[in-house]
Amino acid sequence: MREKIILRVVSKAFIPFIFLFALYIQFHGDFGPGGGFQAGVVFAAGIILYGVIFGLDTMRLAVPERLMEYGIVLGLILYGGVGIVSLISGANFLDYDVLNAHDPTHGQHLGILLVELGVGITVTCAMTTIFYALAGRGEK
Amino acid sequence: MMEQLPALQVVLPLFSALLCLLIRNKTASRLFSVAVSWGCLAIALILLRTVQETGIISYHFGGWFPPLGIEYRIDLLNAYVLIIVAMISAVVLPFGVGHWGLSIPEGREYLFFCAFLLCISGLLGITITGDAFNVFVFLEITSLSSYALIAMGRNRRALRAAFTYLVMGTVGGTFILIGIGMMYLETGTLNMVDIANRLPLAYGSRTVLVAFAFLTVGVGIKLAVFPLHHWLPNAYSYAPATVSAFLAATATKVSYYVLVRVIFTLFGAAYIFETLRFHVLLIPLSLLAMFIGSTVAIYQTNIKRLLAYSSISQIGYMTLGLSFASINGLTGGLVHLFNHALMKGGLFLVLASVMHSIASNEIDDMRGLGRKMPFTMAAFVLGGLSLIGVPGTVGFISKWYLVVAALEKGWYPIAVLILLSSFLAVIYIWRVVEIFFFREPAAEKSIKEAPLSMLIPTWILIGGTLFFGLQTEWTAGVAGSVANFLLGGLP
Amino acid sequence: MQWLGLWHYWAVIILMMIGLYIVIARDNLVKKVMGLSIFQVSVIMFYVSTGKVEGGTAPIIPEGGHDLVYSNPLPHVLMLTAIVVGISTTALALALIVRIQEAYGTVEDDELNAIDGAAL
Amino acid sequence: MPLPIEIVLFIFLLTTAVVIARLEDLFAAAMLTGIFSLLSAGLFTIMDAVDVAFTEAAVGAGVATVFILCTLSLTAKREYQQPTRILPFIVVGITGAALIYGTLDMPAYGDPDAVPHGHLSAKFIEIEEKAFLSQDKHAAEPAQHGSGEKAVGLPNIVTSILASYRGYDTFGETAVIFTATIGVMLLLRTRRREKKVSPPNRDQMETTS
Repeated sequence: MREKIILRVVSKAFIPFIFLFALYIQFHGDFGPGGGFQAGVVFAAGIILYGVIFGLDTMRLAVPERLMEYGIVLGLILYGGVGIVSLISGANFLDYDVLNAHDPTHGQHLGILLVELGVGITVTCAMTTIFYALAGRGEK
Repeated sequence: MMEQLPALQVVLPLFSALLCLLIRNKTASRLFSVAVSWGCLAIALILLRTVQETGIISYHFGGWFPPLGIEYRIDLLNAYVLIIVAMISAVVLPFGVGHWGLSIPEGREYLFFCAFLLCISGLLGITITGDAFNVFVFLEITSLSSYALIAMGRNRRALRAAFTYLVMGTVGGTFILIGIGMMYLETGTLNMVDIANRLPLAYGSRTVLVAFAFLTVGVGIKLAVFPLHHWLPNAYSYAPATVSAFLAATATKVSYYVLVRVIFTLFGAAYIFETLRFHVLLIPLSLLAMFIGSTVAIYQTNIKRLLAYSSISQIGYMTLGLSFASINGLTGGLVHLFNHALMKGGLFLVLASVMHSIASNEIDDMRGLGRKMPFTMAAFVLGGLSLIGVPGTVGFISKWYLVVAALEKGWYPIAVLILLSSFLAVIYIWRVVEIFFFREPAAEKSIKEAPLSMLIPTWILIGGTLFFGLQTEWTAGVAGSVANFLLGGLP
Repeated sequence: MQWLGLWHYWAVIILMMIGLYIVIARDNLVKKVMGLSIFQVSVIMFYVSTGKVEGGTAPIIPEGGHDLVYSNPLPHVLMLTAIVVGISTTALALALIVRIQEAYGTVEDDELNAIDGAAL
Repeated sequence: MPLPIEIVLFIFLLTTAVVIARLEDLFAAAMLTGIFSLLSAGLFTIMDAVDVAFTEAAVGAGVATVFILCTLSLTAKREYQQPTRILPFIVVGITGAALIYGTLDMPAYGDPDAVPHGHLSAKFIEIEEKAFLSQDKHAAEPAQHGSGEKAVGLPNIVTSILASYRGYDTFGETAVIFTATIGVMLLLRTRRREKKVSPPNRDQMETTS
């Protein structure tokens, strides 16, 4: 794949837009179709495309494997953390009402934003890790 | 904090699995997971006490009232199964602390414990939830982690066993999903209590019938009910010994719980047994499982495989108890849930110790082992006696209830068959006990008794089979009141 | 005549069964995984098709949109979860296949059986 | 009357599935599973499930296909031809017949009076519509929401249910991905890293695993 110059140039131009699109899905999911999971997959697809075109070693420089592993945990901790915060505030697990003392609806919106972000981070990192594991097996 | 315990029961091991990944140190991650499993057991015990004292606990996630939101609903039945899962994990996880035996892949210990904790939280999650779709989600957590754990066996066949289980398990899970979908179509809800309330309106519907069929087949695959047991022998024989011990003692039990839940809570015993006459199908299958499982077990040369086939026959006893649809029958089935968890857990732990000492589970390699490892092998004998159902062991209690239930219904041939199948158990247990104790050891190998960190967990479970064989108040007592509670609708 | 309204489900069921057939009948493990994902996608289709309301729109409320008919959002939510479960299962299955290939040198079920000595 | 586009999509889907079943070239079959996902995403859009369509397109046609291709590059490119067996047909036939039997009492496709649209979903839509539209009017004064009824108040009802009403399911779903990743790492991960650490370690690994 190294010699395919057209692929490399085109994808180099494309990948930033994929990431931008992923961010749009991530944060626009409240208003239109989309959300953390979709954003995570699209983001991961961008990273994987980069890896396919430029090789795993270059990809490892850009997104270290270890970082991705921690990312999986980080996303879930963010999600669960929102739940724990609501527990501590005296409500049930994942009750977002208490996140905003004045307006429960704002609390809901904040909770959903954080939770979707957690899902997005976990999915991106999980998909990338799986790709590393599968593709890394082929390296001799 | 007390009222948050239902959520913590599942979230605690799940969160701990995350932390395990961050710890990365093998000893620390193991000690940490042991502590977590004990914490889970403590929570489960408190929950059981609370249920006994104050009745059903209902916990609303996100503060949304059911059926809008997801509900955790703990009655006596779940509380009882929670105890089984939490107890077994609390005993199996510390097994062999300090000895990095053959059952845990080197360099991946922290991932192994991470998967183990996920499996525990999945099993607890299936058991505790009161939402049909939530069952499916946690079922997949359990399934995926157990596929990975089984594949960690040292024999390359473990990989194939895991793959077969994965394919069958996924088909089973998807069948359950279809069943839930059809129930949703007829009732418009996912909350179990709500489904149970609204389902009678749709009893005549063919969709409900098919929903039940798909749920039963899906759960049946996970439970390894007789014609759907194909995955189980390989999975249990080639998985790492501690994983076999854990899964044999918990995974099938939780599937059995789901079956009981589906039949008695969702659809109602009257519909299943009086309208559909489900027992006409289930009783022959249970009997076949009892006999074929035991008969095949007699011919095995690998002892883990022998126990795996014995599990299939024991599952037959449990489903038989269920299909009587009477207080005694259901009590027998439910009490056998606990008892079988104790004895199979204990027996597989014995095999884990043996694996640690002689690195083999072939019966031929175990000649004369009873003299080298007296304490370990004595545990095996006691577990075996319990499997047979000798008075004084827990196995006797379960069979007693089953026989009584059969006599009550006037089904004498079934009572006779239950006793006959115990004789088959005598044959396969005696065959290996004879080899362990009355054959000359094969070679001059220096085999030592298993270390204390293995003996103590083994003997906790095996001691349990004796203790609960005499003191039946806690197990049969609780199982009896569960059966009463479930059959409340039936005369 | 009322059965005419059910043909969507039947088409989906046929798809489902093709997936299930691939899982059971094909020997190649990768092919089995493909069958599994066809099976799962068809089940997702089944759920989604039950959520459709004639004359309804996607369950997104437009600004100031009163008295609109929406399709049933609940099956959509459930199926988002099911898709995630599907990709997770696929990933794990593929990892197992890679290991089987390394351990046995093949991923055809009948050859694997022959290597394992026709053990059950 | 069903829209013709649905019939066309179903015909495409059926053709793709049959071809996948028959193809011996696994690379082509992998690409076709991607196409199958893409077509089903189209069908989901027609059925108003835009979120599901989006996800299916991103997952099935994107990531899953890449994973399958990765695996194929490590295993065989073609599968062996094999004789047709009868047993699978029987199993599939019985299962399919049971399912079709079950559909006979199902509400017709798109029936607005079907049971599931009435109970829970109607409640979700009612609460959310009220919350969102009232919020729209009184955007300046958020305190308006003290009416007592708990609601999320986002335009996308699917997001509201997914992340809040059934937020715990989504937590579980994220845990499923986590579990799968742990499983994949357990199966495939360590060897390369250990090789890197130190050469003597490597021999040890190969003898023990």
